[in-house]
Amino acid sequence: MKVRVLLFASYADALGADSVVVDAQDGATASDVLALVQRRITVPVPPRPMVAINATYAEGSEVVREGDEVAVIPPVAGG
Amino acid sequence: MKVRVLLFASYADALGADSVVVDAQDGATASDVLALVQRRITVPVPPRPMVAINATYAEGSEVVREGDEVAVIPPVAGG
Amino acid sequence: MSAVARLVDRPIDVSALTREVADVGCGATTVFLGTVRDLNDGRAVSGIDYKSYERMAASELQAIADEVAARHQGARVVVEHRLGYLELGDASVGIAVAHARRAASMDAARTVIEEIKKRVPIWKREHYVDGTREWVDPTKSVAHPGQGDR
Amino acid sequence: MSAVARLVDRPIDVSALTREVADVGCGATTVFLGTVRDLNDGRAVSGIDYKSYERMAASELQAIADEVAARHQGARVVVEHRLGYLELGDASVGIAVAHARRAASMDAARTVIEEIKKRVPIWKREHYVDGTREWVDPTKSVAHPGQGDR
Repeated sequence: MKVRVLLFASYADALGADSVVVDAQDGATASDVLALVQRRITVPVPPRPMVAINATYAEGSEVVREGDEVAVIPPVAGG
Repeated sequence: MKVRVLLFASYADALGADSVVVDAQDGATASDVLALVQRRITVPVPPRPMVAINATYAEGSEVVREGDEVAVIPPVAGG
Repeated sequence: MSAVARLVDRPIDVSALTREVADVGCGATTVFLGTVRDLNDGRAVSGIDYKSYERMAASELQAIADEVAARHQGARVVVEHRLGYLELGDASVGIAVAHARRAASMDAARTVIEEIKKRVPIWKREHYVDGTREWVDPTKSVAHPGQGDR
Repeated sequence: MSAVARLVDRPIDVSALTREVADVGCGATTVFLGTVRDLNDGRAVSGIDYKSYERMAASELQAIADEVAARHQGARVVVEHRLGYLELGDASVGIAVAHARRAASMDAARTVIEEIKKRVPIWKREHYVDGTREWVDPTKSVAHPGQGDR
Protein backbone atom coordinates (compact mmCIF):
# COMPACT_ATOMS: atom_id res chain seq x y z
CA MET A 1 0.00 0.00 0.00
CA LYS A 2 1.02 3.60 -0.57
CA VAL A 3 1.43 5.55 2.68
CA ARG A 4 1.90 9.30 2.77
CA VAL A 5 4.20 10.31 5.61
CA LEU A 6 4.46 13.86 6.98
CA LEU A 7 7.94 15.17 7.72
CA PHE A 8 9.00 18.11 9.86
CA ALA A 9 11.99 20.21 10.81
CA SER A 10 15.36 18.63 10.01
CA TYR A 11 13.66 15.63 8.42
CA ALA A 12 11.71 17.77 5.99
CA ASP A 13 14.87 19.78 5.19
CA ALA A 14 16.90 16.61 4.64
CA LEU A 15 14.37 15.31 2.17
CA GLY A 16 13.57 18.69 0.66
CA ALA A 17 9.86 18.03 1.11
CA ASP A 18 7.35 18.02 3.92
CA SER A 19 5.86 14.69 2.99
CA VAL A 20 6.87 11.53 1.20
CA VAL A 21 4.94 8.57 -0.15
CA VAL A 22 6.40 5.18 0.69
CA ASP A 23 5.40 1.78 -0.58
CA ALA A 24 4.69 -0.35 2.48
CA GLN A 25 3.51 -3.93 2.70
CA ASP A 26 0.04 -4.61 4.06
CA GLY A 27 0.35 -5.06 7.81
CA ALA A 28 3.43 -2.79 7.99
CA THR A 29 4.04 -1.29 11.40
CA ALA A 30 4.96 2.26 12.39
CA SER A 31 8.59 1.10 12.68
CA ASP A 32 8.49 -0.43 9.21
CA VAL A 33 7.21 2.83 7.73
CA LEU A 34 9.83 4.82 9.62
CA ALA A 35 12.56 2.58 8.24
CA LEU A 36 11.30 3.14 4.71
CA VAL A 37 11.35 6.90 5.23
CA GLN A 38 14.83 6.86 6.76
CA ARG A 39 16.17 5.01 3.72
CA ARG A 40 15.27 8.11 1.69
CA ILE A 41 17.13 10.48 3.98
CA THR A 42 20.85 10.28 3.44
CA VAL A 43 22.10 13.34 5.33
CA PRO A 44 22.54 13.41 9.11
CA VAL A 45 19.36 14.36 10.97
CA PRO A 46 18.56 14.35 14.69
CA PRO A 47 18.18 10.82 15.97
CA ARG A 48 15.39 8.96 17.68
CA PRO A 49 12.29 10.20 15.88
CA MET A 50 8.89 9.06 17.08
CA VAL A 51 6.03 8.18 14.81
CA ALA A 52 2.48 9.46 15.07
CA ILE A 53 -0.51 7.85 13.43
CA ASN A 54 -3.50 10.13 12.94
CA ALA A 55 -1.94 12.81 15.14
CA THR A 56 -1.35 10.49 18.11
CA TYR A 57 1.99 9.02 19.19
CA ALA A 58 2.23 5.40 18.09
CA GLU A 59 4.22 2.45 19.39
CA GLY A 60 6.63 1.04 16.84
CA SER A 61 4.57 -2.13 16.72
CA GLU A 62 1.35 -0.38 15.79
CA VAL A 63 0.00 -1.40 12.40
CA VAL A 64 -0.46 1.29 9.74
CA ARG A 65 -3.64 1.19 7.69
CA GLU A 66 -4.28 2.62 4.27
CA GLY A 67 -5.41 6.26 4.56
CA ASP A 68 -3.77 6.79 7.96
CA GLU A 69 -2.00 10.12 8.48
CA VAL A 70 1.48 8.99 9.43
CA ALA A 71 4.05 11.49 10.68
CA VAL A 72 7.70 11.30 11.67
CA ILE A 73 8.22 13.33 14.84
CA PRO A 74 11.83 14.42 15.37
CA PRO A 75 12.79 15.27 18.97
CA VAL A 76 10.41 18.07 19.90
CA ALA A 77 11.72 21.48 20.92
CA GLY A 78 8.67 23.50 21.87
CA GLY A 79 8.29 25.76 24.86
CA MET B 1 14.25 52.99 81.36
CA LYS B 2 11.16 53.88 79.36
CA VAL B 3 10.80 51.81 76.19
CA ARG B 4 8.24 52.59 73.50
CA VAL B 5 6.93 49.41 71.90
CA LEU B 6 5.09 49.31 68.58
CA LEU B 7 2.01 47.10 68.38
CA PHE B 8 0.22 45.77 65.32
CA ALA B 9 -2.91 43.94 64.22
CA SER B 10 -4.71 42.07 67.02
CA TYR B 11 -2.20 43.35 69.59
CA ALA B 12 -2.89 46.97 68.71
CA ASP B 13 -6.64 46.31 68.75
CA ALA B 14 -6.44 44.56 72.13
CA LEU B 15 -4.63 47.50 73.66
CA GLY B 16 -6.58 50.14 71.73
CA ALA B 17 -3.32 51.78 70.69
CA ASP B 18 -0.53 51.14 68.20
CA SER B 19 2.23 51.71 70.72
CA VAL B 20 2.76 51.52 74.46
CA VAL B 21 5.49 52.78 76.77
CA VAL B 22 6.71 50.25 79.32
CA ASP B 23 9.05 50.76 82.25
CA ALA B 24 11.86 48.24 81.82
CA GLN B 25 14.92 47.68 83.98
CA ASP B 26 18.31 48.50 82.51
CA GLY B 27 19.62 45.38 80.81
CA ALA B 28 16.09 44.13 80.04
CA THR B 29 15.90 41.66 77.17
CA ALA B 30 13.45 41.46 74.28
CA SER B 31 11.58 38.75 76.23
CA ASP B 32 11.39 40.94 79.32
CA VAL B 33 9.90 43.79 77.31
CA LEU B 34 7.44 41.44 75.63
CA ALA B 35 6.30 40.16 79.04
CA LEU B 36 5.71 43.74 80.20
CA VAL B 37 3.61 44.45 77.12
CA GLN B 38 1.60 41.24 77.47
CA ARG B 39 0.70 42.17 81.05
CA ARG B 40 -1.17 45.16 79.60
CA ILE B 41 -3.16 43.07 77.16
CA THR B 42 -5.93 41.21 78.90
CA VAL B 43 -8.05 39.98 75.98
CA PRO B 44 -7.13 36.92 73.89
CA VAL B 45 -4.75 37.72 71.03
CA PRO B 46 -2.93 35.42 68.62
CA PRO B 47 -0.13 33.59 70.37
CA ARG B 48 3.60 33.39 69.84
CA PRO B 49 4.54 36.94 68.89
CA MET B 50 8.10 37.71 67.88
CA VAL B 51 9.96 40.82 68.86
CA ALA B 52 11.87 43.13 66.54
CA ILE B 53 14.46 45.63 67.66
CA ASN B 54 15.12 48.44 65.22
CA ALA B 55 13.14 46.70 62.48
CA THR B 56 15.08 43.42 62.72
CA TYR B 57 13.87 40.19 64.32
CA ALA B 58 15.49 39.77 67.72
CA GLU B 59 16.22 36.72 69.86
CA GLY B 60 14.45 36.79 73.22
CA SER B 61 17.80 37.12 74.93
CA GLU B 62 18.80 40.27 73.06
CA VAL B 63 19.26 43.28 75.32
CA VAL B 64 17.10 46.35 74.67
CA ARG B 65 18.79 49.73 74.83
CA GLU B 66 17.24 53.11 75.50
CA GLY B 67 16.02 54.65 72.27
CA ASP B 68 15.63 51.31 70.45
CA GLU B 69 12.54 50.88 68.29
CA VAL B 70 10.99 47.76 69.77
CA ALA B 71 8.04 46.07 68.06
CA VAL B 72 5.84 43.12 68.90
CA ILE B 73 5.31 41.07 65.75
CA PRO B 74 2.19 38.86 65.86
CA PRO B 75 2.19 35.86 63.50
CA VAL B 76 2.57 37.43 60.08
CA ALA B 77 -0.08 36.93 57.39
CA GLY B 78 1.26 38.62 54.28
CA GLY B 79 1.20 37.32 50.75
CA MET C 1 21.53 40.11 39.44
CA SER C 2 18.79 42.57 40.11
CA ALA C 3 16.36 42.62 43.02
CA VAL C 4 13.61 45.16 43.59
CA ALA C 5 11.00 45.16 46.36
CA ARG C 6 8.14 47.60 46.84
CA LEU C 7 5.22 48.15 49.17
CA VAL C 8 2.45 49.76 47.15
CA ASP C 9 -1.03 51.14 47.70
CA ARG C 10 -2.24 50.82 44.12
CA PRO C 11 -3.18 47.85 41.92
CA ILE C 12 -0.44 45.42 40.97
CA ASP C 13 0.17 45.40 37.20
CA VAL C 14 1.30 41.99 36.02
CA SER C 15 2.37 43.32 32.61
CA ALA C 16 4.53 46.01 34.19
CA LEU C 17 6.21 43.48 36.49
CA THR C 18 6.91 41.20 33.54
CA ARG C 19 8.41 44.03 31.51
CA GLU C 20 10.50 45.15 34.46
CA VAL C 21 12.33 41.82 34.75
CA ALA C 22 12.53 41.14 31.01
CA ASP C 23 16.01 40.67 29.57
CA VAL C 24 17.24 38.99 26.40
CA GLY C 25 19.60 36.89 28.51
CA CYS C 26 16.59 35.35 30.27
CA GLY C 27 14.65 32.53 28.64
CA ALA C 28 12.09 32.11 31.39
CA THR C 29 9.89 34.38 33.46
CA THR C 30 7.69 33.20 36.30
CA VAL C 31 5.04 35.47 37.76
CA PHE C 32 3.13 34.72 40.92
CA LEU C 33 0.05 36.64 41.99
CA GLY C 34 -1.73 36.23 45.31
CA THR C 35 -5.33 37.39 45.11
CA VAL C 36 -8.18 37.88 47.54
CA ARG C 37 -10.44 34.81 47.66
CA ASP C 38 -14.13 34.81 48.39
CA LEU C 39 -13.79 32.07 51.00
CA ASN C 40 -11.34 31.37 53.83
CA ASP C 41 -11.69 28.74 56.53
CA GLY C 42 -15.24 28.21 55.33
CA ARG C 43 -16.27 31.85 55.83
CA ALA C 44 -17.52 34.12 53.04
CA VAL C 45 -15.03 36.97 52.65
CA SER C 46 -15.94 40.36 51.19
CA GLY C 47 -12.47 41.96 51.28
CA ILE C 48 -9.18 42.10 53.16
CA ASP C 49 -7.41 44.99 54.82
CA TYR C 50 -3.61 44.64 54.70
CA LYS C 51 -1.55 46.44 57.33
CA SER C 52 2.19 46.39 57.88
CA TYR C 53 5.03 47.49 60.07
CA GLU C 54 6.08 49.43 57.03
CA ARG C 55 9.72 50.16 57.74
CA MET C 56 10.47 46.55 58.61
CA ALA C 57 8.20 45.07 55.92
CA ALA C 58 10.09 47.05 53.28
CA SER C 59 13.47 45.86 54.53
CA GLU C 60 12.42 42.21 54.94
CA LEU C 61 10.87 42.20 51.47
CA GLN C 62 14.05 43.64 50.00
CA ALA C 63 16.17 41.11 51.93
CA ILE C 64 14.11 38.26 50.48
CA ALA C 65 14.50 39.59 46.93
CA ASP C 66 18.24 40.02 47.47
CA GLU C 67 18.71 36.54 48.93
CA VAL C 68 16.78 34.86 46.14
CA ALA C 69 18.58 36.82 43.42
CA ALA C 70 21.94 35.93 45.00
CA ARG C 71 21.04 32.23 45.19
CA HIS C 72 20.12 32.02 41.48
CA GLN C 73 22.89 33.64 39.48
CA GLY C 74 21.60 36.12 36.94
CA ALA C 75 18.08 36.19 38.37
CA ARG C 76 16.05 39.36 37.96
CA VAL C 77 13.53 39.65 40.78
CA VAL C 78 10.76 42.15 41.37
CA VAL C 79 8.28 41.82 44.20
CA GLU C 80 5.41 44.10 45.15
CA HIS C 81 3.13 43.78 48.15
CA ARG C 82 0.01 45.89 48.24
CA LEU C 83 -1.32 47.43 51.47
CA GLY C 84 -4.73 48.81 52.36
CA TYR C 85 -8.22 47.52 51.65
CA LEU C 86 -8.48 45.02 48.78
CA GLU C 87 -11.62 43.75 47.13
CA LEU C 88 -12.25 40.17 46.02
CA GLY C 89 -9.94 39.24 43.16
CA ASP C 90 -7.48 42.07 43.82
CA ALA C 91 -3.82 41.03 43.90
CA SER C 92 -2.14 41.51 47.27
CA VAL C 93 1.27 40.32 46.12
CA GLY C 94 2.98 40.14 42.74
CA ILE C 95 6.31 38.44 42.12
CA ALA C 96 8.18 38.26 38.81
CA VAL C 97 11.44 36.41 38.32
CA ALA C 98 13.30 36.19 35.03
CA HIS C 99 16.24 33.83 34.64
CA ALA C 100 18.15 32.09 31.89
CA ARG C 101 16.51 28.80 32.90
CA ARG C 102 12.99 27.90 33.82
CA ALA C 103 13.70 25.78 36.90
CA ALA C 104 15.60 28.61 38.57
CA SER C 105 12.92 31.15 37.67
CA MET C 106 10.17 28.95 39.13
CA ASP C 107 12.11 27.96 42.24
CA ALA C 108 13.00 31.58 42.91
CA ALA C 109 9.40 32.81 42.60
CA ARG C 110 8.25 30.08 44.95
CA THR C 111 10.92 30.90 47.52
CA VAL C 112 9.92 34.57 47.48
CA ILE C 113 6.27 33.86 48.32
CA GLU C 114 7.16 31.24 50.95
CA GLU C 115 9.57 33.62 52.65
CA ILE C 116 7.05 36.47 52.56
CA LYS C 117 4.57 34.29 54.40
CA LYS C 118 7.16 33.41 57.03
CA ARG C 119 8.76 36.70 57.86
CA VAL C 120 7.42 39.91 56.33
CA PRO C 121 5.52 41.85 59.02
CA ILE C 122 2.23 42.25 57.20
CA TRP C 123 -1.13 41.33 58.68
CA LYS C 124 -4.53 40.99 57.16
CA ARG C 125 -7.94 41.64 58.62
CA GLU C 126 -10.59 39.76 56.74
CA HIS C 127 -13.95 41.41 56.27
CA TYR C 128 -16.74 38.86 56.07
CA VAL C 129 -19.99 38.99 54.18
CA ASP C 130 -21.83 38.78 57.53
CA GLY C 131 -20.36 42.17 58.52
CA THR C 132 -17.74 40.89 60.99
CA ARG C 133 -13.96 41.31 60.71
CA GLU C 134 -11.08 39.33 62.04
CA TRP C 135 -7.28 39.42 62.01
CA VAL C 136 -6.04 36.29 60.32
CA ASP C 137 -3.80 34.09 62.44
CA PRO C 138 -2.03 31.69 60.09
CA THR C 139 -0.69 29.66 63.00
CA LYS C 140 -4.26 28.40 63.46
CA SER C 141 -4.85 27.25 59.90
CA VAL C 142 -3.00 23.94 60.44
CA ALA C 143 -6.22 22.73 62.01
CA HIS C 144 -8.04 23.17 58.69
CA PRO C 145 -5.72 21.65 56.10
CA GLY C 146 -8.43 21.69 53.47
CA GLN C 147 -9.56 25.24 53.99
CA GLY C 148 -6.71 27.24 55.47
CA ASP C 149 -4.72 30.12 54.14
CA ARG C 150 -3.98 30.16 50.42
CA MET D 1 -12.06 23.00 36.15
CA SER D 2 -11.26 24.84 33.00
CA ALA D 3 -8.55 24.16 30.47
CA VAL D 4 -7.85 26.14 27.31
CA ALA D 5 -4.99 25.61 24.83
CA ARG D 6 -4.19 27.70 21.79
CA LEU D 7 -1.59 27.87 19.06
CA VAL D 8 -1.21 31.51 18.07
CA ASP D 9 0.70 33.58 15.55
CA ARG D 10 0.55 36.88 17.45
CA PRO D 11 2.26 38.17 20.60
CA ILE D 12 1.37 36.50 23.89
CA ASP D 13 -0.34 38.93 26.27
CA VAL D 14 0.46 38.10 29.88
CA SER D 15 -2.27 40.41 31.20
CA ALA D 16 -4.90 38.79 29.05
CA LEU D 17 -3.85 35.29 30.16
CA THR D 18 -4.01 36.37 33.80
CA ARG D 19 -7.48 37.85 33.36
CA GLU D 20 -8.67 34.76 31.54
CA VAL D 21 -7.92 32.45 34.48
CA ALA D 22 -8.93 34.92 37.20
CA ASP D 23 -11.68 33.78 39.56
CA VAL D 24 -12.66 34.90 43.06
CA GLY D 25 -12.42 31.29 44.21
CA CYS D 26 -8.73 31.28 43.31
CA GLY D 27 -6.19 32.81 45.68
CA ALA D 28 -3.12 32.14 43.56
CA THR D 29 -2.17 32.60 39.93
CA THR D 30 1.10 31.42 38.43
CA VAL D 31 2.18 32.60 35.01
CA PHE D 32 5.10 31.16 33.10
CA LEU D 33 6.58 32.76 30.01
CA GLY D 34 9.22 31.22 27.80
CA THR D 35 11.11 33.87 25.84
CA VAL D 36 13.74 33.89 23.11
CA ARG D 37 17.24 34.22 24.60
CA ASP D 38 20.20 35.87 22.92
CA LEU D 39 22.44 32.89 23.58
CA ASN D 40 22.03 29.12 23.29
CA ASP D 41 24.76 26.52 23.61
CA GLY D 42 27.26 29.36 23.49
CA ARG D 43 26.02 30.71 20.14
CA ALA D 44 24.65 34.21 19.62
CA VAL D 45 21.01 33.89 18.56
CA SER D 46 19.17 36.54 16.55
CA GLY D 47 15.72 34.92 16.47
CA ILE D 48 13.88 31.61 16.42
CA ASP D 49 11.44 30.19 13.91
CA TYR D 50 8.83 27.93 15.52
CA LYS D 51 7.15 25.30 13.37
CA SER D 52 4.64 22.66 14.34
CA TYR D 53 2.67 19.66 13.22
CA GLU D 54 -0.28 21.89 13.87
CA ARG D 55 -3.13 19.43 14.12
CA MET D 56 -1.24 17.24 16.59
CA ALA D 57 0.38 20.13 18.48
CA ALA D 58 -3.07 21.58 19.16
CA SER D 59 -4.42 18.28 20.45
CA GLU D 60 -1.35 17.50 22.59
CA LEU D 61 -1.40 21.00 24.08
CA GLN D 62 -5.09 20.63 24.91
CA ALA D 63 -4.47 17.18 26.39
CA ILE D 64 -1.77 18.61 28.67
CA ALA D 65 -4.05 21.42 29.85
CA ASP D 66 -6.86 18.93 30.48
CA GLU D 67 -4.64 16.51 32.39
CA VAL D 68 -3.18 19.21 34.61
CA ALA D 69 -6.58 20.76 35.31
CA ALA D 70 -7.97 17.34 36.21
CA ARG D 71 -5.07 16.59 38.56
CA HIS D 72 -5.52 19.83 40.52
CA GLN D 73 -9.18 20.16 41.43
CA GLY D 74 -10.58 23.58 40.60
CA ALA D 75 -7.57 24.64 38.53
CA ARG D 76 -8.10 27.12 35.72
CA VAL D 77 -5.49 26.59 33.02
CA VAL D 78 -4.73 28.56 29.87
CA VAL D 79 -1.76 27.82 27.66
CA GLU D 80 -0.69 29.51 24.45
CA HIS D 81 2.19 28.54 22.19
CA ARG D 82 3.25 30.96 19.51
CA LEU D 83 4.41 29.82 16.06
CA GLY D 84 6.38 31.60 13.37
CA TYR D 85 9.45 33.80 13.56
CA LEU D 86 10.15 35.33 16.98
CA GLU D 87 12.63 38.05 17.83
CA LEU D 88 14.84 38.15 20.91
CA GLY D 89 12.72 38.63 24.02
CA ASP D 90 9.48 37.52 22.37
CA ALA D 91 7.45 34.99 24.33
CA SER D 92 7.07 31.62 22.62
CA VAL D 93 4.90 30.08 25.32
CA GLY D 94 2.60 31.52 27.96
CA ILE D 95 0.96 29.50 30.71
CA ALA D 96 -1.40 30.80 33.37
CA VAL D 97 -2.87 28.68 36.15
CA ALA D 98 -5.20 29.96 38.84
CA HIS D 99 -6.07 27.78 41.81
CA ALA D 100 -7.39 28.16 45.33
CA ARG D 101 -3.90 27.38 46.66
CA ARG D 102 -0.47 28.51 45.61
CA ALA D 103 1.31 25.15 45.66
CA ALA D 104 -1.20 23.64 43.23
CA SER D 105 -1.04 26.67 40.95
CA MET D 106 2.76 26.55 40.81
CA ASP D 107 2.99 22.78 40.42
CA ALA D 108 0.42 22.86 37.64
CA ALA D 109 2.21 25.60 35.68
CA ARG D 110 5.47 23.69 35.97
CA THR D 111 3.92 20.45 34.79
CA VAL D 112 2.45 22.19 31.74
CA ILE D 113 5.82 23.50 30.56
CA GLU D 114 7.62 20.22 31.30
CA GLU D 115 5.02 18.26 29.34
CA ILE D 116 5.14 20.70 26.43
CA LYS D 117 8.86 20.12 26.17
CA LYS D 118 8.39 16.36 26.20
CA ARG D 119 5.56 15.80 23.79
CA VAL D 120 4.13 18.71 21.82
CA PRO D 121 5.29 18.44 18.19
CA ILE D 122 6.84 21.87 17.84
CA TRP D 123 10.34 22.49 16.53
CA LYS D 124 12.51 25.53 16.51
CA ARG D 125 15.11 26.67 14.03
CA GLU D 126 17.51 29.06 15.63
CA HIS D 127 18.83 31.92 13.53
CA TYR D 128 22.31 32.93 14.61
CA VAL D 129 23.95 36.31 14.48
CA ASP D 130 26.56 34.83 12.11
CA GLY D 131 23.82 34.24 9.52
CA THR D 132 23.50 30.48 9.92
CA ARG D 133 20.39 28.57 11.05
CA GLU D 134 19.92 25.27 12.76
CA TRP D 135 17.09 23.07 13.97
CA VAL D 136 17.44 22.64 17.71
CA ASP D 137 17.84 19.07 18.89
CA PRO D 138 17.16 19.02 22.63
CA THR D 139 18.36 15.43 22.91
CA LYS D 140 21.87 16.81 22.41
CA SER D 141 21.77 19.41 25.15
CA VAL D 142 22.48 16.87 27.90
CA ALA D 143 26.11 17.22 26.88
CA HIS D 144 26.08 20.93 27.81
CA PRO D 145 24.36 21.03 31.19
CA GLY D 146 25.44 24.61 31.76
CA GLN D 147 24.40 25.94 28.39
CA GLY D 148 21.63 23.76 27.03
CA ASP D 149 18.03 24.48 26.32
CA ARG D 150 16.25 26.91 28.62
